Amino acid sequence: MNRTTEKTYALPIGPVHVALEEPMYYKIELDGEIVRGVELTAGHVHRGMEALALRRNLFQNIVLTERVCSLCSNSHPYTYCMSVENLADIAVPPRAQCLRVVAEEIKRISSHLFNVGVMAHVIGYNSLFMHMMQQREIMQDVKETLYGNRMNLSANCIGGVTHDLEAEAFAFLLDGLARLEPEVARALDIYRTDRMVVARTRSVGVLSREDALALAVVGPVARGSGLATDIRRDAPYGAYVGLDVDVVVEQGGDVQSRALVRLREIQASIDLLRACVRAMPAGPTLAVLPEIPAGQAIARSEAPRGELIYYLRTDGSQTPNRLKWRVPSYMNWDALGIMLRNAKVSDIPLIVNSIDPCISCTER
Amino acid sequence: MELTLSALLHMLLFPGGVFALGAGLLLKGVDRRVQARLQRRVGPPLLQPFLDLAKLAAKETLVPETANRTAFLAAPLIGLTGMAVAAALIPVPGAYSGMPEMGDMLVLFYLLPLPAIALMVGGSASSSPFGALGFSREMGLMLAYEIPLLAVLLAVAMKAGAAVGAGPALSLTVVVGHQMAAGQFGFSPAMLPALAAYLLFLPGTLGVPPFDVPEAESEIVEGPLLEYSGPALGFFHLASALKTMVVLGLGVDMFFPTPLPGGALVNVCWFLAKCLALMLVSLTVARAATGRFRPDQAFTFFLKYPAPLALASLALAWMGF
Amino acid sequence: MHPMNAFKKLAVRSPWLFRINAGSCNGCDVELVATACIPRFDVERLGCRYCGSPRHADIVLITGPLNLRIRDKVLRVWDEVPEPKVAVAVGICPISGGVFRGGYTIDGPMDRYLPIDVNVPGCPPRPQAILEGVLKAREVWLSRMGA
Amino acid sequence: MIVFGFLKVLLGNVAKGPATEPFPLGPATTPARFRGKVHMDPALCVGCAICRHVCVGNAIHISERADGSGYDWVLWHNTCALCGLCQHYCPTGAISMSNDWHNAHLQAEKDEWCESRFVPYLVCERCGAHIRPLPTSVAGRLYADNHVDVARILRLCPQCRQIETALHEGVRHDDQRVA
Amino acid sequence: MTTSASPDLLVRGLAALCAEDGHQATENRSGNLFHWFRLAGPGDLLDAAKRLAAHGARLCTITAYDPVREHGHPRHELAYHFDCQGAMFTVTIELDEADLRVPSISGLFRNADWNEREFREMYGIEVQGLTNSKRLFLDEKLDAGIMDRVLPVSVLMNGASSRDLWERLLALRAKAEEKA
Repeated sequence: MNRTTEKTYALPIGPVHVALEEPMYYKIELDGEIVRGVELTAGHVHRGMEALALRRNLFQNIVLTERVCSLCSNSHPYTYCMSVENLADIAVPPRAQCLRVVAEEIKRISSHLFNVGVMAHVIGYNSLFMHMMQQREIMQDVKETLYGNRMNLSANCIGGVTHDLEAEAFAFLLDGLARLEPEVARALDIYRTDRMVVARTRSVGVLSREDALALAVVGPVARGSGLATDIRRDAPYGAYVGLDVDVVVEQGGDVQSRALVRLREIQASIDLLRACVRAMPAGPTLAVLPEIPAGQAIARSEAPRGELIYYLRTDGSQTPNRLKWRVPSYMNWDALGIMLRNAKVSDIPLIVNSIDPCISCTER
Repeated sequence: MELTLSALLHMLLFPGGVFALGAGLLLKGVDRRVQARLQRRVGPPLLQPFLDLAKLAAKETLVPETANRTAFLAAPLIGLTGMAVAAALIPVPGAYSGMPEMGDMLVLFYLLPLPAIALMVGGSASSSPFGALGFSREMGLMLAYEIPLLAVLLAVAMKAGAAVGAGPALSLTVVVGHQMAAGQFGFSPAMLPALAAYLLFLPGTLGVPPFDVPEAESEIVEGPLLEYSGPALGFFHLASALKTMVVLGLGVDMFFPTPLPGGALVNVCWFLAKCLALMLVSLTVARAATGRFRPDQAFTFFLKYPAPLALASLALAWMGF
Repeated sequence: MHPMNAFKKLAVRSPWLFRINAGSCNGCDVELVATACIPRFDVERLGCRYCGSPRHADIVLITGPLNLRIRDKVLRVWDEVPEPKVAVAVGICPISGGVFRGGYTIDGPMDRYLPIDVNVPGCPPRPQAILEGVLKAREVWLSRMGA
Repeated sequence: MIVFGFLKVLLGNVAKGPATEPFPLGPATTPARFRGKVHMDPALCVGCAICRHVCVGNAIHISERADGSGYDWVLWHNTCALCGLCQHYCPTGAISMSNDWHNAHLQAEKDEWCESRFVPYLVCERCGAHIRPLPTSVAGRLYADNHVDVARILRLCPQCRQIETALHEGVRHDDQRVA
Repeated sequence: MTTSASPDLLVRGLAALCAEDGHQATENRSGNLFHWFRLAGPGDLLDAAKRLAAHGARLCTITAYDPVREHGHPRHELAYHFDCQGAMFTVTIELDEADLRVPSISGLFRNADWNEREFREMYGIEVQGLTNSKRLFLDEKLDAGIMDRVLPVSVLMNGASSRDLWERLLALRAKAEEKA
């Protein structure tokens, strides 16, 4: 015991570190270049949002939850609104349901592209990083043209959506998807076979199926370890009830598998978006709101990073009595301990990035 | 006395010092611009490296409280002076025949690691854990790429010497002269493995992807350079520009030295053009098309590919091919 | 023109950017990455470069409402940036606290602690707006050098 | 070990040329729907304050002038999350999101970075009371079935409006009776 | 997976642990099923958790709350949310106000650790059997149990700091107008 402590030394990473999109402090015990221990210090992005939510009325909380995190920023208000709708038994019109899925899948594509792009950046593959980010701009343009902002769509409101999309908007979306599709196929090929990517990502940061199950990880992290979980299929909500969601699974459990899951999910999302546009129902986009009664309700959705849960408790007033949400990353952090065990120091940022950690989501 | 004065001028003005600096920075500017084009970008102005230096000159140099001040500030100068001397040893065929009396390829071999050593000194003087990690990485990588370099130098010397009928000709002036008479090594089948090894050595010694492990920005925050700022950082940039020029020039002298008919000015340009070509192949394009190796991967890479290649050429030269 | 002023005008054509996240929801940070790293906006055209160390920075881009836990670290990093330096607040959070104002961990706005020079409100601002902010910061930098 | 598989993409990039947009050296494109700075049209505002109610950033402040001449509607861009809920819930369409994104400003301008509108109260033509303005479009909708002079109705306070309408209705009933 | 028994069995087992009328089942418009259980006492938590674990349920999250507005006095409750084959199982326990303690279920559900640490620091509820005593999110400058205190009934609408903000801004504007 003493011998190892003599040999090891501590390397602090963060909280302000260039490879970290967000502040998190890691104290890493190193033995040469091998990781022997990791200690996380969180809380740098803890904004006390659950307390803030109790001081905002139900409308303000739509936007507040959207600001939990900007990468999954559509999933939060979407799920929050669903929790209010579950509570008050509001029937969201079919067109609004479908428009919500459109917004959700657009965000999923952007989020996944960002993550696999950043992965290339972390392994120093800057041309590939720029290439992926440039492809992501197709989706950024779609968001900006359809919704008016590149990150926060403001698409959802209680009882429906804030916007309606007309034929030109759908045409713009389909055109973007047509341009993106071959690029995703090409990216999939690169991430699967490029020697540099393979050399850096295969068999790195492995999470076995058993560990994934024991830690109850969610989203692409679970699916990259061979667990076929997806709320869109397991407990379908909104328009997903009528959609055929392809649950993408890879068996490797390593950094590469998780990246491949995300890239293949982009392809699945493209199919979903096309299906939505094809089957877009006509009609209103907003339900008439009843009084919000006292009670409790839960809503779940599959955010880009996995299962997202909202628990809402009201007493019949304008402000919630308790609004609690559990984000997908919250479940995945613990898995890092297993993935980083005996990893090389140069793989730390890579492995951390592979769970697509959303710190602002986790800490609220 | 005359000798030292002219040697000094060679170190400060041409081909070392001012000339090599200007050329090196210009090459870096071209490198960045070509790199940008490969990535569908416009890229910075050609003279951006000069602008960066002007900016660094206008900033303050902060010394970390825990650092060894003298070592911290002296470190960048080690690399810079070492490279200025090295640059004076590189003949520019048709314009400058080198200074065989000052040193041969072995001297260059000892001078070339100086910027890396400067980085290590600076990194450890800064007392930052990232600097320390960068130190150990630079050290390991250096060991790995020095082996193929030595083999390449010896192969070239052997081949040039064999033709003269003596032992290995370590003088670059002789190497250049021999090739001008008997054909360039770059077109000799026996020396092609050595050329390949040298092309792989270049990104290693210059610390560019896929071998930028000591300065891996996203892993250890630029490693040894982390704590440097202002003019001190500028000196590292200058040393790096000089080194780029030295290693590219050395490559040209070893493999493609033949000058053009014409004056010194024509041949200076011709020399620079060849440096540029070498840079585009081994640095710019290769950098754009790869990521970064893990330190252990980089280490094994050098022992697995460039070292055997260079040794093959050495053996062939030994046997008289 | 005075040669010294000409030199300063050249110097500001190499603004190196450094990003500090002071507890943001990452929207602005993602947009900063998009601004700084992708061919579409190519800030290198303006001589900009993203740097990994505060010691190399000229223009510091700050996002987030200044979380209590990260405050001292942010201030320390700011002190590590060599003079002359310019601070740009990106997004409404560092400027006013934005939607997080009043939270029990929020210690902002940023200008209580840091001398902010340029504000780029938005939630998040689009990359073009951030670029505008960087250009404004360059002017501030130039005037700070006395040109 | 390294096979330049990605090289093909890179060479294609050279052939395609830079994808860099001209901005900031040239103009920038902005989508029509872009949610930029909030704009408020005081001619349409009825002072219902739903915008303030739904604003999570508390960016909107509405205050009555001491002299009773009207109210100030102020939105501070520096805490506006550009979510568009105020526009979505505004019953009269007074609030719109412009696509002006030129939002960068110097620190000295920070506090004045507002959309500031004064909405004057009207003085009732009959009794002289201060009244909240009713936009023409809204009034047109409200009084679509009544044969009243909408322009005149708009200049009356609610009480006098009732009297006026009642009078009119009375006249109409009289007309019908005569007919 | 250890999933074998049908959820019906689990529902009946959990309902047996509840007080009278302590079990409710609801369904939303998408057809998702929600079971709500209110246990007879906090002592039954481990028993319930064992049953859930035996049925292969997955712990989703734990919500702590203080429904002071519903009751007019402090009253801490914990809601444990599980997923079992697509249905949500919420198990609620009411804590003893004099002794805010609850047993840890991290032996049965490994991912309970963070959740338990979180409600401990946010609500000051002691978790028996929790080893890691380091704060998760809350800075040491702030007191534990902050969620209890930041929500006095009187401050339900926008925070006081926003009011300060507008007072300051309007004063500045008035000054500027005077000058003009």
